[in-house]
Amino acid sequence: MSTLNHETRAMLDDSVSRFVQNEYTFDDRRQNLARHQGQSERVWQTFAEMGWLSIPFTEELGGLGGDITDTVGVMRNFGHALITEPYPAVMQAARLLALGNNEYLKSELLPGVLEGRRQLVFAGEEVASRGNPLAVALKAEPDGDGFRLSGEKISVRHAMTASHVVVSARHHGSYCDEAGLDLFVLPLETPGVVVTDYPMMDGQRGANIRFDGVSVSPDQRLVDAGNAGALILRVNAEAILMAAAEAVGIMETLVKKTVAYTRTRKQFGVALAEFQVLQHRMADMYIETTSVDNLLAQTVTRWAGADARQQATLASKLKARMGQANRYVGQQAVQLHGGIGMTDELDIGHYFKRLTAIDLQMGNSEWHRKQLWRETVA
Amino acid sequence: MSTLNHETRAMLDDSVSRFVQNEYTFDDRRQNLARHQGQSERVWQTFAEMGWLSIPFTEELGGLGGDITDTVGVMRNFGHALITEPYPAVMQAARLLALGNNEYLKSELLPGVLEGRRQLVFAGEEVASRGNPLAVALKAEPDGDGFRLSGEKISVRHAMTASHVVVSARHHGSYCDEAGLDLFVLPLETPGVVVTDYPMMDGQRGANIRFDGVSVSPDQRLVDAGNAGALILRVNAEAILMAAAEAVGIMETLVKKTVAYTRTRKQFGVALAEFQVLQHRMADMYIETTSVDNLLAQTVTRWAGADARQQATLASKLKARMGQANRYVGQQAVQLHGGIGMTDELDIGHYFKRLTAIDLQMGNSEWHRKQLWRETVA
Amino acid sequence: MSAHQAAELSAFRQQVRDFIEANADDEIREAGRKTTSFFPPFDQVMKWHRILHSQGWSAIRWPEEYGGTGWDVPRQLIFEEECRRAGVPLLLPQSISMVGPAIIHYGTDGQKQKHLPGILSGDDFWAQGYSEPNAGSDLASLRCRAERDGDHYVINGSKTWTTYAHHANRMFLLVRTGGAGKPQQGISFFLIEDLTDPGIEIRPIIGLDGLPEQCDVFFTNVRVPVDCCLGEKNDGWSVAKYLLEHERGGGTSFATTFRHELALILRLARRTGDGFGGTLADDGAFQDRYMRLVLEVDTLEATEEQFAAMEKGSPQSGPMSSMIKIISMETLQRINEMAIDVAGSPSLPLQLAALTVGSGVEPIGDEDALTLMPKYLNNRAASIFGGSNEIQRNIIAKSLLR
Amino acid sequence: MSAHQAAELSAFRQQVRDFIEANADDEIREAGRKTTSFFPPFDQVMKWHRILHSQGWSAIRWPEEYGGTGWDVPRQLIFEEECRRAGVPLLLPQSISMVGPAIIHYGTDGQKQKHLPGILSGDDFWAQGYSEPNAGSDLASLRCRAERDGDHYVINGSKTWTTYAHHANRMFLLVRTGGAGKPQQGISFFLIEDLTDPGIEIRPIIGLDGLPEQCDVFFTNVRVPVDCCLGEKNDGWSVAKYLLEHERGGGTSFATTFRHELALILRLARRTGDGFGGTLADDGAFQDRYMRLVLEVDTLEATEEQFAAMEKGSPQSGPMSSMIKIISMETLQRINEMAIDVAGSPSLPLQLAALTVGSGVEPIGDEDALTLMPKYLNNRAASIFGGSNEIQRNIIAKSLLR
Repeated sequence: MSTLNHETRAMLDDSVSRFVQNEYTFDDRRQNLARHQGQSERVWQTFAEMGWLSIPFTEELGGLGGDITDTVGVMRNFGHALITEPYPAVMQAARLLALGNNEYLKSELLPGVLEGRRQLVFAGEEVASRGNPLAVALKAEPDGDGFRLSGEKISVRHAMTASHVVVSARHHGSYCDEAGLDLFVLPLETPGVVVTDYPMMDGQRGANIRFDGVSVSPDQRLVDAGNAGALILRVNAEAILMAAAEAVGIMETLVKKTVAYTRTRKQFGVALAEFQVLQHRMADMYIETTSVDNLLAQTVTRWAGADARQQATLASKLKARMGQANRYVGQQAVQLHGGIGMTDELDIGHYFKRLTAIDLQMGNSEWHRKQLWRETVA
Repeated sequence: MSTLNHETRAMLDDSVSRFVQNEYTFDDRRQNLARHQGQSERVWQTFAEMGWLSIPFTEELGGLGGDITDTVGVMRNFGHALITEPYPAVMQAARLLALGNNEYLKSELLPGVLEGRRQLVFAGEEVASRGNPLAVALKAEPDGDGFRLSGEKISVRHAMTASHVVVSARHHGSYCDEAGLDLFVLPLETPGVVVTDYPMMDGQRGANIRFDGVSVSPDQRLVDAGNAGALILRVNAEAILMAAAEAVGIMETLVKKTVAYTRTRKQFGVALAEFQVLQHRMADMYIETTSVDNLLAQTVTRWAGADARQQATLASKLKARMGQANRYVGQQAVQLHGGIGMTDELDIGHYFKRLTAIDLQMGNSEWHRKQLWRETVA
Repeated sequence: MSAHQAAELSAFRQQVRDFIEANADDEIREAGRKTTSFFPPFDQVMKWHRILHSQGWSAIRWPEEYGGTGWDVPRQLIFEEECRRAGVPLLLPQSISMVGPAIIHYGTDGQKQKHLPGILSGDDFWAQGYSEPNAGSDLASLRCRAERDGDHYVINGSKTWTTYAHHANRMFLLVRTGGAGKPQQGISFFLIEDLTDPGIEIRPIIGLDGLPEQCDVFFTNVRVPVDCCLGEKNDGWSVAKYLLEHERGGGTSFATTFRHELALILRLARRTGDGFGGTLADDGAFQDRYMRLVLEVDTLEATEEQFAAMEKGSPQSGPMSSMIKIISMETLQRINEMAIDVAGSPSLPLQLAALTVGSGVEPIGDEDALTLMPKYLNNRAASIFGGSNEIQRNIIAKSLLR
Repeated sequence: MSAHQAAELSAFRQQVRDFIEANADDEIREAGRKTTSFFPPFDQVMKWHRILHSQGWSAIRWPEEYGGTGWDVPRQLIFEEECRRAGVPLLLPQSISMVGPAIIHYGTDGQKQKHLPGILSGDDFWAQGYSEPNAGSDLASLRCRAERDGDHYVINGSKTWTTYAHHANRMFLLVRTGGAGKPQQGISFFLIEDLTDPGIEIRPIIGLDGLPEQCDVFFTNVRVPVDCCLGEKNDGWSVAKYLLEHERGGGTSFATTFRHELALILRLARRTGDGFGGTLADDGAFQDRYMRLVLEVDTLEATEEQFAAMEKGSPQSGPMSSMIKIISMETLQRINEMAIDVAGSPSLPLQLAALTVGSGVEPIGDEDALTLMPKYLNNRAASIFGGSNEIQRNIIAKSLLR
């Protein structure tokens, strides 16, 4: 639970807001993507200096003592500016480390993360998992004192700039069981770790990571053997919460930009904003955006009192509902901009693409509705 | 296959069109429902005299030699005027008789039907069948030379004005099997036949019919033992085709009336038709209506070459697609009329209710999509 | 929330539950089950109103000084949840949630003394007169007029979509009292004490479900005293706007009510055949559609919570209020539509007798399905009345483009 | 259909199949698979165009006298079905389906002789110049101008959303040649023979998928002979309208194409895990969504059939033509959207190299999923270009309200 007081939180949100308004233009972003794999050293250092990398960690670990709900303001602002730095990816991996019980790895790796000197990423998704963090086929087979990891993870964002990867693996139990999962931390240069790096459709870097019988020792494990399920669920829920905040930020921006564009662009001699059909379309964009925003606010207030399963359910609701909103708002923003919305030059298409990517990772709407049926109704 | 030539068909359609325009006002209909269970003797006699009751029967049986596709023009026009006479119900039962191989029953009952002196109805639907005509739980158990019928049928339209009922029953096989079904014809006053008559939400009369161990003889059977499945499928498909034609007629009328209303009704000092949002709503009503109309036209051309299973698939497509259109056009017609569309006094609500009833009988959209998946994809 | 607070709320919940258990008789519960629109059967809901009043619970959102309960929001919600759980009808909004708060806010001492006791006790029932035959969602074009004549006004004109006017003894309405200026100026908010005046004619309108719920009300030279005007003369628009926002923000939680409709759908689907030998509830398509609606209700609940905490009259509260109208009514319509799809053709019989409270008539088919078709039909009005959803979207767009 | 006709069509189908089998090389088929919008990769589709021309099959809807096949509608459909089945790219529409028929209908003998052979053979490729930076769906507000100067016109202005202009050597465009009157009067339809004129600058526009497909085209004092005008001067609007209706009615059957997209989704869903240990295709929610789209394609097919049989220029054909635009493009978008939902996050890598024909680069993930994201992104334009769907609904409403 967060120990941040109201003032600290407001100050953090305010500092992020000023940063994205004053120090991160759309052109900066473009350069960033073209030249630095989406990561400017300067920007990342700013994140560290402003304390944003320390928010959801206890003071004992060198953090500010907040929890994941305290990153919501950061992520919303990052959505406004379409920040490409690997903030949510690194936070997710670091949270796994921080909430695990491998004290040695914590002391070894976390300080560097909080200070912006080091990045970790989490490899959880697999080709058939579709958003279920427990659907792990990657195997951890006993091998002497340790294990051999075999299998593949996909859509690992920012793997190429990270030093270490946290990977989920099945120790025992059947596919999708909560029991029997392990988390290992290993340097990305470990022999047998094969990284296929690629740009993604939203401009960020992603990778598939194959583990070809990679040897790991029990010291590299984050929690006791086979007991990582609850932690994986919990931090997956946190990642969804962060993604929702980013999506709301993006949608808010799209509504604002679309309203502004339709006021200036004329067709048939009148501003687009004069057409009632487009007015209603924008009203619906507002409704969708505000719907997710309200659900996000409710989720944040309910988060602290919830256990890992309940947080997973809250996150599924958010992800399922926001998928619909993301699609509608993104598509209509492009539609109302017309041809220019289809170009790489204008920012609108980039916001749209980022929303699309958020939709598809960590389970799309349909998957989460099915998950909710299974968890809460069936 | 129809042996009607183009001229005869055009003449028939023309005669129905003139009838509904000149001899069947909305007030007539209201009186009809209030006083005559929705059936005016005079109107039904007109149907007979004009030959409409004879269309889909061979000349040998006293018919005009058409097939069910020749009733599409009739039904569309009946949709325009929201005719409440039991034309589709009686045609469906009579088609079962005509296509069966019980020559005695044909000669005994069909002439009266074609001459308008007698009505038969078909009791097929059951509480759990949801549109699957093969989902028959009503049992035909051997009993001496004959059978005892036990079970219940629902939503039998116009049972109170019919002399006989055709009923589907399971002779053997499991629920939903095509094999093992029988069709029996019996007078409605047969002991053990319990009719619960009620008005329906669309103004027409309906009934649930319970069969409490009703004795029937093999002479009352329409086709050979256990072989009625294909016939039931086929005539069910025909009933859907007729319903689609009626629905298109209703939707055409709703589009026309809504367009007319929005041109005269003013709000904020301008005609409703000036509001672009309402214009697009009407454009979508047109698109939905025309979609079903086009699908209907295509279905009609493909009907003759199709066997019973194929006709069932064609009918399922039509029913599944028209359900969406019915809902949209009906709901928007009410919405665009505003409060007045919610009243019993105006005709709009009655068209809307009839469309709603058509949707729910013989399987709604969802059921038919599921059926199509099972039949054409799975 | 502290453990102490939680225990208090839990005790409160038990108290409410016990009271309902002891006091809501079969007839009242039957009326709850047979409610097919926003308006429960009149006689029974007013009976329940009087019973609640005897406990001091008829006005859960009014301040204590005016005879309300003075409950905080958690207690209001608990009370409503327990009412939904027990299936008792929700009180009619016109008196308690609409004109009552308006009188508390705008009324003179005389008006308060004259009207509030009857509203609280349920001895009076108020009809709402806003819409007119040629002014649906466009209240600014009202034509019902009041002319000053000494100490009186003389009203001529008509109102329509006046819910339960045939049961009402009092009525609040908007009338035109001025001529010039913008169309929405010159409108006053009147309180009519006696609907038996011979100049007033009330004609029920039969709805799609075959029953009268709305009415036309005609005024011919109806004389009312000048002090029947609530708020300033010609400023009735402000009263109406206040009332509208109050109704939406402070009113019943739709989400709580809708969850019960969803539960009913699920119950029905679990025992309804799918036409292939299985049950509907086991079909992934059903499940997906059902979960979509659950998520809409979750969203509505979250939105109601945000709105409750929001300062009214702020730049956000206007569009958010329109948003609540849109999403609540469209969600309700989608729930009602899914309900008839689940019920299927067994929902087609028109069962006016079985729907009448106390008739003793057994429904044809599943009892849970009895109300579904009337609800589907009646609630098509949900996107029309109270400012159509088109108007609400205009309002939101206007605020976005401001 | 008689048995004889059926046998003839069946033989024809075999002939087409054999020809494609024998003549479409790997590169051409690869281009078919790697088509991610309405426009296949340029070099390969033109190669296929020239191969078809060598067989006399490049213009399947043109009359024989102009070098077309003269096929009846069933043969045209069979040809397209076989092309879809074999996965070869569909020919670019600009030359064969757009400017070609316009020249046949409106052209002088000289224009026909000059332009038709190159269109047929594929030696020429024509770009279409309609839209301008400030005139999207609103063609009447065009500002690109041509001034008469002796035997020439001098063109100044710009065009945008000009597909594959960077590959084109010729261009047809709408220019303003008159001033007064209604805005859509005074527009002429020009045929430009040579895009290498130094006054013409072509700048590719990078799209959402990261590739150039559209272009901006700028004209600075470009001199063209006066006989480049197709149809009457100032009556280009009629030519454009004719062409639009021709394109929609006589063009490719969208339904045939869309069925192949649906088949791809199904194939993928049958081997895609659902995250619970099963496959997506076994989920009722997937099945329902899939069948909805199948039904939309069925509806589109039926509508295309009705439209083909309809007299063009009749009161029904106008709105039906707009309806086809709306339902085809919205259905396509819904198919593309379902496709990325089925593919899931494996569709996120941006694979420009793997998408390049002949690159030999292996795709990351399932090969069937390679094109799905670019299609989803690119086809958002389907409801914008060619008269936005909003404009199409305006047209339908106008005809309903006439």
